[in-house]
Amino acid sequence: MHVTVRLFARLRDLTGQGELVRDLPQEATVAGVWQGLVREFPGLAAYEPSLSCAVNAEYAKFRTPVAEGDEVAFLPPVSGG
Amino acid sequence: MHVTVRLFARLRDLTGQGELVRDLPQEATVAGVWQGLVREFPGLAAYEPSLSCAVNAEYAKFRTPVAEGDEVAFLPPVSGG
Amino acid sequence: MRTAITGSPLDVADLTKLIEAAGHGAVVAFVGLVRDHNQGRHVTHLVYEAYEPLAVKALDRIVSEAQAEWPGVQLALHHRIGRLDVGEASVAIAAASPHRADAFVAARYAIERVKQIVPIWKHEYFDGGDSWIEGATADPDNAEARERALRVACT
Amino acid sequence: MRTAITGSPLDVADLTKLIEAAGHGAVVAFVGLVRDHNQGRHVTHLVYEAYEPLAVKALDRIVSEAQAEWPGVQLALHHRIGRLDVGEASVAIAAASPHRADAFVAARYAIERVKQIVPIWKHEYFDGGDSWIEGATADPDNAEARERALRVACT
Repeated sequence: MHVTVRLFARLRDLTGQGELVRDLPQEATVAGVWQGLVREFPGLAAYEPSLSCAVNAEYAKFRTPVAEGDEVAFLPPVSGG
Repeated sequence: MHVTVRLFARLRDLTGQGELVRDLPQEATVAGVWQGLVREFPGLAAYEPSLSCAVNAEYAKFRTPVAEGDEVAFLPPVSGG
Repeated sequence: MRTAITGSPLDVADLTKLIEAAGHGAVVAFVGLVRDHNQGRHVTHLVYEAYEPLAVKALDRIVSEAQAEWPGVQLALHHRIGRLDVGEASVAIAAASPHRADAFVAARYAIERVKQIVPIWKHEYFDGGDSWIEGATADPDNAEARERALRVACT
Repeated sequence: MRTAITGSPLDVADLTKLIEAAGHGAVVAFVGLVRDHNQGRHVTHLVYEAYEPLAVKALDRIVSEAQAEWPGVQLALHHRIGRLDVGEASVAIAAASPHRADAFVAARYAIERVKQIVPIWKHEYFDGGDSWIEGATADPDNAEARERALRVACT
């Protein structure tokens, strides 16, 4: 199945891409999406302890399941205000 | 000597006057001005415990001396804001 | 002028312009509005009266106190007098500072001090009557009152 | 709209109009401004980026949290994105309530929560370079962070 991955701020700079589509096995979770990205872009690994994630623009957990067509976002620590 | 007395809010309503001139003995204090007023307008007496006063538009004490031409103001509890 | 007693409508944006600086990261503004009810009564309007020269000095004193307490803070403080209808602004305060904590506490401190030491009186007109509102005995030297204002401002 | 992520300049007076009501006695507004220096660096400008759909939901969540905590409070909350020069407003918050205490705490709570849970990132451009600012790991369910925001708001 395919999911759209969204990356922001320094995660986007590190990968050079803010949006990419990735193929995943059935019954994947957010964690699986992340692990695939880290294999492609090892520089992302350092962000894992401070990361947030979202599925279809709702905050999610690494264990949250993903489905065909979902938008999965990875968010470095926020700095609004 | 003469002083100008200023009265505000309910003190003005009670006396019917916001500004009056009174003749006082030399070496008078704010307390003397007030006592004279209370003789004229006994309804003011109840305000004594909660009163503030000013001489020439500076906060003062009852013991503050007054001089010829001074403006002596009596202020009921304030309610700005 | 950063402090004023005025018969004209208050505009907090104007106050804010008076205190802006490039080093400021935060502005906190407080506006007090005339409510349509008070103590169970339906309020139609208010009339504020001031001892103007002393009231301006008291506002200046509040600005000085705040700037002594929080040195980076800039403060502007206007109070309206005369007739005010429901929804109109009676007092407007703007506090600017490099960091937000100081702007919040200074604005809160300022409104507490306005209610303690500024010679202004509120005459309330409600359905069926009118009444002078009497709050605090004004005494700028009352250290206990000042401590209370600091405590409420959460310093 | 009471909550918004926008590329346009913020106007706190517009926000205030969204929440006014005749029963309100107090409005507290907070505006965050771009400072000309940060961590000893001379800042030239900032660029804010947001995950917009989630950021709007996070702003809505902050409004809901505040209204649950202080039932009389009305809140409006806008954050700007894109390029901001020194002195421009990045975030504007307006809180209105019958009494001033609630408006102050709700406004302060709201800005603390913005910094905790809204997916917005600040890219700082300074003399000699640029850098992403990274603050809090966003987790709206983190009860400890929420307690901290309440504590800072002085409830």
